[in-house]
Amino acid sequence: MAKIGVFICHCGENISATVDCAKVAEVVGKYDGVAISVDYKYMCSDPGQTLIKKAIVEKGLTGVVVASCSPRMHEPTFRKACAEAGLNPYMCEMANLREHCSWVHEKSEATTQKAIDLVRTIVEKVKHNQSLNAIKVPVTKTALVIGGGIAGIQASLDIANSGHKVILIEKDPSIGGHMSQLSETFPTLDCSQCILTPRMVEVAQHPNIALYTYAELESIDGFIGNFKVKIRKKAKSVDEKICTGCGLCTTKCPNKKIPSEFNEGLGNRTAIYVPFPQAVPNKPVIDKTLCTYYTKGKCKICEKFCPTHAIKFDQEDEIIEVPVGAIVLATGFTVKKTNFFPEYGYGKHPDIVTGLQFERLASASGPTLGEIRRPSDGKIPETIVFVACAGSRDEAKGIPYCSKICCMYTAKHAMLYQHKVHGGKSYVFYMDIRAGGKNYDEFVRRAIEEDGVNYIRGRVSRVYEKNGKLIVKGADTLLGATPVEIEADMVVLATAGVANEGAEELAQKLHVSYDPYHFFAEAHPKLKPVETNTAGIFLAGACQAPRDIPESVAMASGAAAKVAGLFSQDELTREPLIAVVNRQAPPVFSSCVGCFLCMSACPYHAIEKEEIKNRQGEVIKTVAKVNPGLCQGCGTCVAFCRTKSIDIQGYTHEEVYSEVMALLNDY
Amino acid sequence: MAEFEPKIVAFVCNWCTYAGADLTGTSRIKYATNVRIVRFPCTGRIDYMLLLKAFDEGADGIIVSGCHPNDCHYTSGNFHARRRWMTFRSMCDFMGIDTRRIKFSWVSAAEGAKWADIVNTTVASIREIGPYDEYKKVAKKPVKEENHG
Amino acid sequence: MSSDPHHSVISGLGGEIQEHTEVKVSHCYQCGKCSAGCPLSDEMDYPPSLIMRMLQTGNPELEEKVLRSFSIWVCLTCEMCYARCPMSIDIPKMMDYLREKAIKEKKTNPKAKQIISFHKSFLDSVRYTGKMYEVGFYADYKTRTLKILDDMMLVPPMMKRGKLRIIPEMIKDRSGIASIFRKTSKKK
Amino acid sequence: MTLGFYPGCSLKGSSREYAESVLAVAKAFDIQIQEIKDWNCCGATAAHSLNRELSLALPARVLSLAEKQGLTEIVVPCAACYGRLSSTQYELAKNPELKARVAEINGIEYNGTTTILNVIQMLDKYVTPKLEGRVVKPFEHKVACYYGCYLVRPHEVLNFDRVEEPQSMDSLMTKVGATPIDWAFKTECCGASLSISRTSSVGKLSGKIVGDAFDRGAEAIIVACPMCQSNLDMRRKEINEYLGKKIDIPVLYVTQALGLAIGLDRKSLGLQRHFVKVTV
Amino acid sequence: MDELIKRAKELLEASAVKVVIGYEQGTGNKTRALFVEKPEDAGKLVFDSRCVQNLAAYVTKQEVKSKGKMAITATLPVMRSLVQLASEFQISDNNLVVIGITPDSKIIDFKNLEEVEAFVHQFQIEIDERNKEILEKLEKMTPSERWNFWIEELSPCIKCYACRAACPMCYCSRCTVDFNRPQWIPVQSTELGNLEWHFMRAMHLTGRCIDCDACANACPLALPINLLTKKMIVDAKANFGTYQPSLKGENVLSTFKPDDKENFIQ
Repeated sequence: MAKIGVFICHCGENISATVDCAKVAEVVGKYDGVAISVDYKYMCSDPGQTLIKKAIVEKGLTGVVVASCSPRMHEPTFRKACAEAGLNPYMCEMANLREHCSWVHEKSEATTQKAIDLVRTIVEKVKHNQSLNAIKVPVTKTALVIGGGIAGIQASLDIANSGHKVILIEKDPSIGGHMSQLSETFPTLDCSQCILTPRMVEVAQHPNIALYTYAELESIDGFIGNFKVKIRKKAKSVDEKICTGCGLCTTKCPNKKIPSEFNEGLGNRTAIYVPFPQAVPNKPVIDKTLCTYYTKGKCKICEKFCPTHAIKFDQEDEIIEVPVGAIVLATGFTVKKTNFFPEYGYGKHPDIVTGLQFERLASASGPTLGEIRRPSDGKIPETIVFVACAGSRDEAKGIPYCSKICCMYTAKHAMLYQHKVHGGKSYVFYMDIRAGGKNYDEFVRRAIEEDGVNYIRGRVSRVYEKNGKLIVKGADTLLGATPVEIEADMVVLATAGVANEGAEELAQKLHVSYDPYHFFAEAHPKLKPVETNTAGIFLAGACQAPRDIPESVAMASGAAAKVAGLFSQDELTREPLIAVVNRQAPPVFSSCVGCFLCMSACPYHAIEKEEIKNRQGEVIKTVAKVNPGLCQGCGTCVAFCRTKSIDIQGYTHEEVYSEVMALLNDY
Repeated sequence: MAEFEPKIVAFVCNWCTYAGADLTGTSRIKYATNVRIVRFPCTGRIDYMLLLKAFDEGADGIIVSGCHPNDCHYTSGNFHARRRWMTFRSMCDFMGIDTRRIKFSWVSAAEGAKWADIVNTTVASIREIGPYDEYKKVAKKPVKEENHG
Repeated sequence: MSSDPHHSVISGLGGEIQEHTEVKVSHCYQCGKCSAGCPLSDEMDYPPSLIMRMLQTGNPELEEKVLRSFSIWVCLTCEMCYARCPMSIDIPKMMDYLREKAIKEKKTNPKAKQIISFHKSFLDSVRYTGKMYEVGFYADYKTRTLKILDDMMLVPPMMKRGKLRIIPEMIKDRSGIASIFRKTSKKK
Repeated sequence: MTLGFYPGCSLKGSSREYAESVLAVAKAFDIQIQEIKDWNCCGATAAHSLNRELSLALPARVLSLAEKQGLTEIVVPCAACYGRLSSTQYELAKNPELKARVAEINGIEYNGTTTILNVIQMLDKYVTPKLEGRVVKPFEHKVACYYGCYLVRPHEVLNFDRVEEPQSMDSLMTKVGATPIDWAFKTECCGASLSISRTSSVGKLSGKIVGDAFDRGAEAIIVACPMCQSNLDMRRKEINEYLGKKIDIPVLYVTQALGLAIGLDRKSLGLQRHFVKVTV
Repeated sequence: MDELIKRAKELLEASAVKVVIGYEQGTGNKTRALFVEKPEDAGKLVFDSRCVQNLAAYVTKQEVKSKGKMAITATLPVMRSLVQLASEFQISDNNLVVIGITPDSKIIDFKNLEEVEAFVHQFQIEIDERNKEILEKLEKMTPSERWNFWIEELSPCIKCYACRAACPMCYCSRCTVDFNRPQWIPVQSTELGNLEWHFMRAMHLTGRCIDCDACANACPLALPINLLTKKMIVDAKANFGTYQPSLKGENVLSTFKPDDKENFIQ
């Protein structure tokens, strides 16, 4: 027999001003199953809570109803109090007499009657409540960081420095990402490599970080705190333990004319190569797709010259499986290439380059050692045109969004050009200048005011080559859209930032949702910017949307903080308000018939198939099973189940049913 | 005889509409006392049979409300709910259950005023239509007692 | 939110255009790419993007200017603007609408007289012969524009090269064509 | 199978050599050509400039006639006509009410089932496959293939070749021994319908085109549109005035160049009808 | 028919299956379900226009399943049911062979359920004209008229659950009506109990019913309960597009489109 304690709060006068609390207490006191019903000025105050605790002990209450403010306000408070008095916290419920009654109605009979109804409803619910225990999920305190760009590097370091193990995987032979390709960085113009490379080295040397370059995610399963990931370590054909990174092999490789990815095709590399001098790890890999030995079956010159015999042609991809507790996605982005632009010649003019290519030209470590020379003939361009929004904000090209970083780096490019080429003429075609950010707009103004960059507001309609010049046809929309034609020596397109090739597949692998442009989706646009809708998987940097360096780093630290928070306990405690599929004695086992319609309804892929086997190990029945690690407790599956085999703790069929009954039926 | 006071039951989700109704309170916006709120984790959890039960037990009107599309705390619970409501509603209509008495709405945690408005308009319209005797007659409940005790 | 393609957020002429052509003036964000690529924008009083802007304002005076502009007649409907517009706004279609409206409301730009006469003569020729009978239409155009001498030096060589036929090739179903013209020129 | 043929007005008059060359080539590859009976003018720029309904009704009538004649596929050598007919088919397919209205105006049934080919599509479909061994006099010249507007734009209507720097004509010319140049004005407008009413503009626009072709060493300009041809050819006086120099590279229809390559005689291709003497 | 018998014989002789589900001559001018387990009994099989019972209802029944691998003579509605059942993981190629009978009573062999799916997808599920009219008539009524109509029509129902037994989709081991904590559906055959039972039944069949009318045919009181499911089919088509059982198992209620219509939501 239920023994419910009902505690009516006046909340000072907030409730008692319009609700006759004494009367409520009195009426409710008469309901069967109600062992005690009292009203008090402040239930949430210490004495108030003591009142409840005492009653629990003295009256041996089986359930508690606190009728006061919104449960969204004080449910935790009172449940804690009950727990302290030895009552299962989930046997305590609240009736919302303040927000839903006293504050929204005038003082009247009806208001008090409503209060009584509300309390009665909750009393009936509590009668059907069951004791629940918080779910404990063990946590593997190792994080997987996918992507070794600045975001991945920052996240790895932050997590590692908070004392947890990190596995960082990078698909390329070196970490560093796009930032390592940049010349100077806005708005301070400090050299990108100078600030990045120390971090790269730190990653490599950090005792808590295991770095796997030339490696990719193969598969994943499990859930928050308990992921199992398979990592494919692509064969480098070089034994890292033996290789000293002397680089002799790269000088001897006969295959020297391979366009260098790091230099955006503006320079060459060999088949066995280190992407760039400051690479981490600074050890070569053999590009199997282009190596003469792998393609033609003979060569092996590198092997001949390697002083330490580190070349291993028979090396094969290795797949390792590791348990991790959290995952940070930092796979970054990519930019459209010039061949994306019909009106700019489908990329056939060598002197029309992308912003990233310009970075390489402007970079001291680049193919021109930092001199701005045009790719076609190495001439220094006397006139250069920068085209902003190349592809971005272009619905017709399928990229309606703003790529965010172009305005700033275009200003930087123009500035660098003016600094490096004295007397050079530079034009920037733009539509809007989006320089929101600390010292950003000042930076752009400087380009215009001090460095004499000509900004023209208008979009370039076409670029074509004539007598060694690039004719740029634009219009000046601030001069009544009068046509402007510029004979340039070089054109730089600030091409749109887009999601990586394969971002979609990766997202599907991880059950992370993504937007129409295949950028990964955050769990909440404002309040959960680094979380994904899959618990335990976080986002950092430009894989979520185009981001500049400061933002990527901030996001990375944010994600790292989330991971550290997650790793701060040995066990994840989660509210037990989740769905469960009933189990019964054989031969039924469960009323679930295994139609699995619930599976497609679950937003969290939390419903699994469980095969019930007999002693011979034959499957007798396949029924649904809810993975407590994944279930978030929305209950969509519950409303679906025809056999009512799934129920959700805290909102069970019986609980809500009896609420509705009580609501409409006075005693 | 006193003016007919409709009994309205509201089935709402915890994250948007329940919070929205809280906001109505904190902003001290007044509305009719006729409504009684039942709280669910998500509109996705709301079982349509419960709505029928509410009528069984003598409700004159029902409000069902949750997060706006794309705002669902559980990303897609309300999308599933929406389809279920659509089907449920036309089933009701086809069997002659008075769909004017069931109000579906989206009320976000920020729409305190909207909640008050929904309640008031619903109460007003139900007053207009009168008590749901048609259903009550049928539901004269030998059934009811069993469900208690 | 209305999914109706005709629903317009812009009042006045812009809205009217959207209603009749589904061309959404409001979608233009003034990048000027159309004006930049237009082969004749330098001969226009208002380049295409400026026309769009004027329509966006919903300001009657500016709308009047648009209707009376020379631009809408210089436009060659070469479709270059449309092909390159980042918002896929069908400017040529809009131009057609503006031209038709300008004629209806007798607001055609004086400078456009020849262009319009050309079109009219052309259609008359089609109206009466079912085809564009160059000689006839040419004579007609010249009498309309009093530009008797222009291009006259072209005639003999064209004759010589058999590029002009003296007797028009008549369509058989003349009444059919006539009725098409009648029905389509009815004021709706 | 017989291929429907819609010459359009120009091909009956000022550009009859285009018609002649098209038919000559068709004959050479024994393609059965049948002219649409009692066809009418497509209305061209004039119609859609002044009267939308008319600009749909006229082409629709042509297509209806083709259907009535049982022609499932028609070739429309005039790029302008090709554009008008295609646009009409596209518009009416999109908009049933309009389709009904037009049928009512024309008083003939219209289904819009006809396949409309421009001259290049026709050649690609029926000639190039049989070209093997037919090229007796390779057209060994540097040519500038000029597409103009209506052959490629608007893309979602025609969905032929690519909008910028199209390739189809170039590859066709390569097949007959020519060397297409890479140049900048493939799809710039020649001035089209302003030819007579605003000759000055045409001189300028066509001037830029002929100029660029010449500067890049083209020995001939290849076109697939009577308007382009007459503007670049008949307007050469204005063009040269605009450029301030005398340029005399001829302007050939793609069918004429192809005709020469397979050894058809110049007269049958109407080369004598050009203003700028065809020296190639 | 001979071909059907031949096929059944072969399957049993080769003991490719343990039982063949088909029809046999019943009492009066009726046919009834037959379960052939011995090749020599295959001769009893009949098939003609009278065979309307939806045999798919048997393939989920424990007593039939327990016999071992089944073969079933499947008309179009049966095939549709099978596809739906497969999509709900109730049957699979491992425990079922389908002997198809086309609408023009030709026998076709199916290698697997994919083929069955492909076959049934050639035919749209269309409500027949007669019932269309009835539905329209009902929709024209006022809500109270409809209310009275159904209270009236359903009042004779004695909750014998023949409709449930006949429906291939009602294979649940525990039906909601048999669930009593809480008692969702009043057990007695009161007006309310009947209303709610048939309401829920139709809801549970939304997106799953393939319009075979087995329920109505089975009803001893000939109640027009199939109108409810037909209405659901009409709506599902109108609101969610194509209506076909599919192995992908995307039930209209377990899936959604972000842009589903919501004109009824304030």
